[in-house]
Amino acid sequence: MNAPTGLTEIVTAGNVFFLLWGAVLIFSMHAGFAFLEAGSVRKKNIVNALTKIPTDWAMSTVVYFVIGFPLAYGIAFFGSATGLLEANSYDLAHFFFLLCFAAVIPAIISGGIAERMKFAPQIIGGAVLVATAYPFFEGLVWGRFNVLGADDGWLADAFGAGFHDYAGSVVVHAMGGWLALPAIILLGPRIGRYLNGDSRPIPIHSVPFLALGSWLLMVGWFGFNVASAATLPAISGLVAANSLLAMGGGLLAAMVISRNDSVFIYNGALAGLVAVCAGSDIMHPISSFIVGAVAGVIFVKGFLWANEKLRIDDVLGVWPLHGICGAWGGIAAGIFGLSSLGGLGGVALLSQLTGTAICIAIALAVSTATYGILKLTIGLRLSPQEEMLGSDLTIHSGKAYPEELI
Amino acid sequence: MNAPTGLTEIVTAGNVFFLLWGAVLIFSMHAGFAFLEAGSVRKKNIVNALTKIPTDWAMSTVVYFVIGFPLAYGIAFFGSATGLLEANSYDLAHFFFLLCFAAVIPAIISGGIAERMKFAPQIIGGAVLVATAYPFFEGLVWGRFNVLGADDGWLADAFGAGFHDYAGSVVVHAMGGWLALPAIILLGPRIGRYLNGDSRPIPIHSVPFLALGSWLLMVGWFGFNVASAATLPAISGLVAANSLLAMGGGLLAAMVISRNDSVFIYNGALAGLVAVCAGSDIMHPISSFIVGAVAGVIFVKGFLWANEKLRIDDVLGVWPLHGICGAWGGIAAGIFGLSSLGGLGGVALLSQLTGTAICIAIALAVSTATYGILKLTIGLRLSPQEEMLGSDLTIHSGKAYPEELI
Amino acid sequence: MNAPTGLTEIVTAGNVFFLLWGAVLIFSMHAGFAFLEAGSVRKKNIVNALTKIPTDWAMSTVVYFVIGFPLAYGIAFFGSATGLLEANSYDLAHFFFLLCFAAVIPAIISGGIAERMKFAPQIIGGAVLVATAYPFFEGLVWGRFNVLGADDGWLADAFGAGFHDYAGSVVVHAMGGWLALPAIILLGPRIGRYLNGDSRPIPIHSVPFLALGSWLLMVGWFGFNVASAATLPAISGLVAANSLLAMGGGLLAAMVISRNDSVFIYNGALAGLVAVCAGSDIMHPISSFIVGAVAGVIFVKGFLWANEKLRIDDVLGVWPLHGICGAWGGIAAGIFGLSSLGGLGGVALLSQLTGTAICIAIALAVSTATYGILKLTIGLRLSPQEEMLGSDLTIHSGKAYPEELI
Amino acid sequence: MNLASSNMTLIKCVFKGERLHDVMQAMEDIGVYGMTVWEVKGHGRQKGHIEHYRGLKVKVNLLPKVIMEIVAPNEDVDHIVEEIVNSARTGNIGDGKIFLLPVMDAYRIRTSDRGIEAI
Amino acid sequence: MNLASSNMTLIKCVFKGERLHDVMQAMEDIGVYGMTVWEVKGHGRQKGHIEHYRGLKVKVNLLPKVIMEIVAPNEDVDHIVEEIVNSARTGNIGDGKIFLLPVMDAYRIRTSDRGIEAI
Amino acid sequence: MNLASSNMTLIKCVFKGERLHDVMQAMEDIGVYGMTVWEVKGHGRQKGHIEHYRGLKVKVNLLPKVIMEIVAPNEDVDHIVEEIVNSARTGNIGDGKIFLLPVMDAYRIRTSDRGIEAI
Ligand SMILES: Nc1ncnc2c1ncn2[C@@H]1O[C@H](COP(=O)(O)OP(=O)(O)O)[C@@H](O)[C@H]1O
Ligand SMILES: Nc1ncnc2c1ncn2[C@@H]1O[C@H](COP(=O)(O)OP(=O)(O)O)[C@@H](O)[C@H]1O
Ligand SMILES: Nc1ncnc2c1ncn2[C@@H]1O[C@H](COP(=O)(O)OP(=O)(O)O)[C@@H](O)[C@H]1O
Repeated sequence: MNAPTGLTEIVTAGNVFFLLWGAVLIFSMHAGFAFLEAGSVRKKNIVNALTKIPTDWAMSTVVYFVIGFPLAYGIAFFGSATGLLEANSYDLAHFFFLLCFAAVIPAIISGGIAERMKFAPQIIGGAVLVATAYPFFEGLVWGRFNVLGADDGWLADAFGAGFHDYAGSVVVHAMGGWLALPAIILLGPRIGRYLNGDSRPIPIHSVPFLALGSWLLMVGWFGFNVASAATLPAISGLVAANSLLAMGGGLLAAMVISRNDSVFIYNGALAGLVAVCAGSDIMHPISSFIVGAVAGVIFVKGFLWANEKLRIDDVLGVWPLHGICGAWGGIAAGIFGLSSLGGLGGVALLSQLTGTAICIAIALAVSTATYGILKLTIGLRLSPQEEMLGSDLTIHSGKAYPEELI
Repeated sequence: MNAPTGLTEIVTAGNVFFLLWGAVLIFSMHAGFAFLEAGSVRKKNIVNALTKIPTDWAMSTVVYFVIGFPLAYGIAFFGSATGLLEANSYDLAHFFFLLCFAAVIPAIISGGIAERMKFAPQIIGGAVLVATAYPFFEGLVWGRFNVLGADDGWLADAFGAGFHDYAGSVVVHAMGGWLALPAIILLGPRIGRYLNGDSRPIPIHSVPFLALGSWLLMVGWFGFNVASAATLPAISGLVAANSLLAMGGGLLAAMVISRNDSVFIYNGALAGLVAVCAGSDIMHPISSFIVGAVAGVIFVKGFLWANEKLRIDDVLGVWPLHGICGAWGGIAAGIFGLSSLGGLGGVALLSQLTGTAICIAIALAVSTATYGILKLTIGLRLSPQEEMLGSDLTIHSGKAYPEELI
Repeated sequence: MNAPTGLTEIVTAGNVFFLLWGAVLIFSMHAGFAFLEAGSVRKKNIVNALTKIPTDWAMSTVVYFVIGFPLAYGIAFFGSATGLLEANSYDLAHFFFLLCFAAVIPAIISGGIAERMKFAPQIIGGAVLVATAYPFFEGLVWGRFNVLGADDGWLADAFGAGFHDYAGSVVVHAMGGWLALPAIILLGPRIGRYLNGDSRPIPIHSVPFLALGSWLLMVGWFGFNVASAATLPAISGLVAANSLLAMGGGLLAAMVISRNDSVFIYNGALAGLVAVCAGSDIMHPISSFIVGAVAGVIFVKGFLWANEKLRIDDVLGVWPLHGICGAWGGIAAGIFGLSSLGGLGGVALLSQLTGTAICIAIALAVSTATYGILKLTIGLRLSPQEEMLGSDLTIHSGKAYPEELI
Repeated sequence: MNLASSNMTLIKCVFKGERLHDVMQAMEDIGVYGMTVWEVKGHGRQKGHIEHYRGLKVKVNLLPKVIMEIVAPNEDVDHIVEEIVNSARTGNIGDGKIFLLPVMDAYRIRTSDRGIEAI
Repeated sequence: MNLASSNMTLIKCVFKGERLHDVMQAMEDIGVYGMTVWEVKGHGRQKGHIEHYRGLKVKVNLLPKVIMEIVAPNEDVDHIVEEIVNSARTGNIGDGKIFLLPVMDAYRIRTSDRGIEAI
Repeated sequence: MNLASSNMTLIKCVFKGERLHDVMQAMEDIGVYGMTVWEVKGHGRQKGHIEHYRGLKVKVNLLPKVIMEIVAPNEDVDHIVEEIVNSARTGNIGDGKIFLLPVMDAYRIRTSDRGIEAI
């Protein structure tokens, strides 16, 4: 503490500080996921919503520590604590930061399969994906497998530039959204959602909780995107401004086409943020506004299409929000990142398309296998009686507002 | 990322990090504005409260990017992204930071005109002010117009020291509060607020939401004040301690004179924070406690005077809170900042009075013009039927607690 | 602002920035305490819960500024503001940071004595403890009294290593929990809690508010632990990772032994965090997971034992949570910190046991004296009529949901 | 049991919550103090409306109303009904109804008073 | 007061909230529009359950139900009751009850209509 | 319709929520299981109070109570009323009331049982 500090020491310490600042912000996004879901389900499923998210987080901590992070980056933390101290334990800070991304996977899925899934398959499924599909693709793009993301990887060789995903539109969001889709389909819609051929929307519990969750996500997102620089000297005000403009674009576009629907307004802001992650370091803020606005429209239309036409009962709309808007973000980076469109260049649209397609393929395959096996073995779904009574009483033996007994 | 980092690089990166840390905190204050208002209105206007704030934010992002920031500082962000990279894009980070201040303007107004305004004039009015009155005065004090704030400006020549407003008691809060006043008056009181000569207080929805909003504001305020240093080497623990003491003073004073009224206790803390902004870099912590305590008293008395005697239906009390306490803060900096009173000096009371008066004059003029024209053209107010039904159903076709259908 | 910045300047500024980042996070934990309690009491005591925490905070600000901090560290802030500027006012930033710890004391107590205490003794009691017992023990461990914590202190001489408490498992949490115990006992259980020999649990108001409070605590805790480095160059990713693993361990253990009880799941995470503070800088992450898991079990069992067997009506379980798990954390640092168990060494179990025992002894003595005198003089408890009506109406003349008049 | 002996009536009124303050004032003005009130949802001639959530339409047929129940001696009923009608009326559809039900007996829990004295 | 003159009946039904949509649909199908609804808790043969909070057990004997009140002319009552029974039934314990109470008079607040015309 | 034939009574009681647990216990003790309960606000002799919000005074005249409705055979009514009075009483003003209303018929939705068997 009192040793004279050299330039290297302060840079190293600054890197750790910067990463932990970002990690704490992203951790707070998980509170956002919890409240977004708590507001979007019925009163009888709120406790479950609020419990799933931190439980998934804790499970993710364990499996990403033991399996996921070592798999993606080839760095493990066994042996004595003395061996973990180098550079202010930068690697552990980095682990924390990337765990915050990994744990987004079960949090995304949770919103799609809400109100009807058993607790065990929910927890096990999430943990399996955080140990397998996610870190594998992460390793392909950001990690030790020199395939998709690396400057000298396969895609870079093929199309002139590697797959570019600065803050995870594809690695995190598209992956999460497309992992959720098979789970939602295998689970089937909630009782009463589609009845006698009719679509019967199930009213949500609380707009204020949904708004609180959205705010936590919007605020924390700046940690998500900005700290993706990974080291302090690489920090970029451009990334922050792009996130800002995309959020605004998504919100305003969703507002206009939904005629002031409050839920869409909040979701539109999130859609813009999902889409901007990939290219936030290389696009111009005005391009980001456009990318966000398109995402806002995609979400509104996509949600209605999925839930009304396809009759996929995706409670929070996680597939359109993270899956489709995330894929759009991956592609958009290959368009608006081009220097001809005012971007910084160094991207190839074909690489973006290929990388995004590979992500979707992996997600669909691994998710179908995981939830398929769970369905055949322990089963995915609460019994109809349990579902009617609500997951709060069934799984947690307690209600959201216990005082309301009389 | 791996280039050797020199001292300049780390200072530059540190500046951007510091500003973004502050910006994220202030952004989270906007969630605070949303919940403060959601808790302070009736159930039928909660969705509108929760929607106005992020929508105003998104509109502010656009107009401050295109008009406001260029106007105040002479820096614009058009052209290619390559031109935006200097010093880790410090200018864009600074834009984000100052946008957080600018967007406080419509958030303040929103609380005063709650429960009865149409959506279009609300959005347009806020956007106009963020593009005009706010950045103009901002430019006079902090920006490129060498008039009020500069060391070699008009006021400094006249009275020995420029107008001093470290973190915006006047530039942000007084401006916002006095911009709100004409809007509130032009709009008129809510139906039933003053009936047959009686004052009939309209009970608020939820103290917990109001408290949540207040906490978000109190916490974020430390970003507001501390990061007003603008660069990392200028950071000051004194600013933080002064904010702390003023917040405590405001809270305790409001508690004592309101006899434990919980809403006043929270608002008292905010009043202290509003008042301390201007002089937080030059006052002694004990002076700040006093400044805050006076602000707490001003708010309690001012709120009752405005709402009961003047019969101005200022729902959240934004004029006393931001307008009057902000003006008090500007003046207080000219008193307690004096070195004879333990402060760091470099302020002139006459400059403070003049600067504050100019702010109020600009605010009243531009707001009266803006909302006056809106009133004459598209109209400001919901119809009585719409107001009775509530702005949630009228504007957003949805209620705060949709599940409560039966 | 424009002077060339040297290495020392940037390190100094970085230290202040780092501490203020942590302080703001811990300040936000106080919002967490407020909502944790608001969710855990009945509707008629929510306003009081939400008001006590910020009021205690304001009182703590004053007494810790005037008495506590000078007592523990020998640094006072009287005289002119000019004298406070050294090193970017690091001392004031440090004061803010440590105030955040000190103010945890009344926040802990508040949760134990909820729903039945008068306002004056609540405020006075908390202020007395923040001025006496807390800073005295703080000074023994971290401050100017070279007795328990110092490398050349009494304990270090006796057992080979001083008392090690990196982030306050004992100094803050055990102290708070054991200070609460006599207050709770002197106050007695709430009316109807134990009736005719039966234990009649009193249903809580809202799991969502309880969850919100827990999230705020969990997120802010990373400021608590990480910024305990006190200076930026001493920052440690290991501390963050240990906090993470302990939180996960506490949550999962509590989940398993409580069979998915949502309140225990959240509390288990907090129990893990309480326990990891002391040794978070010297344990291996896997040890931290174990320490956290044990704390999760201790809390679940301890809460039931205290509330059901001992019939201590500790509303939020603050004695088991902070008192017992905090003591466990102090002891655990002396076990898992040993290099033979993969830790960094430099701890002595006997020092840990002794230091923890001294903390408990001081806490019990000072609390019994303080609340004993208050009981004999102004009295601790609301009248039965007031308690039935609720502290919101009795103390604050207002309810949590005022609109619910009909 | 002889129902014809009923000398008290339960006045059950359903009206709009926004009128509650005035109805209570009207009751106070004519010296009626005892009443019990709660929030309900009603369906009648008044049309419901469509709400939108994330673009999904929900038809809302139940509108918020308030029930007020007053038990009164038979001879006061007409006057009370008249005052409620006057103070609850807005003239718009959905103003609500008043129903009269026979009450056979009443007790005051605190004193065990019975019959008319109890109310 | 001549109770025998009552020509209207208050149909008070307690049933499970999940059936509300169908009961309302059934009423619409037979042309019954006026009704008032609210949420209640009920106790009957249906067993309650144990809830846990922080490990403390709470016996919950009151289960959520809905009350629907319909005032109808006596001649329509049988038909309405039949339709409610059909649409509210799940066949499980706890399905609820219907009680019929005499109504002596009714008023429409908006128009001061009285008697059968008022409902 | 012959009202004199009513052999069931609706016991409608308004009392303080804090007594609910004991009243339910008392009912269980005498073998009364069927009941429906909800929260209401009441006005009576018991004085309301003044609340303050941001310094503005609001007179609150409605105090929280609970309604319990029990439909019982006429012969059990006296006993039930007695037990409710005993278990709900605190002796303070605002303890509440019990009203008895005639019930003409009852149905059990699950089984279509009718009359006394239905309750
Ligand atoms: N037959 C009825 N039985 C019970 N409640 C009724 C009946 N008819 C109307 N109501 C109640 O009265 C309210 C107003 O009735 P409505 O027909 O909409 O308007 P109006 O009374 O002006 O004709 C309804 O919302 C409902 O709560
Ligand atoms: N005697 C009664 N008086 C009032 N309400 C009753 C009575 N009996 C039953 N109920 C109501 O009906 C509901 C269902 O009754 P229950 O006995 O559980 O099932 P079922 O009607 O299938 O026999 C109860 O929850 C309660 O609300
Ligand atoms: N005439 C009445 N009609 C309907 N409800 C009544 C009547 N009188 C009293 N109540 C209800 O009983 C409650 C208690 O009555 P109150 O007069 O305050 O006390 P007490 O019953 O001890 O005399 C009231 O709050 C109200 O809910």
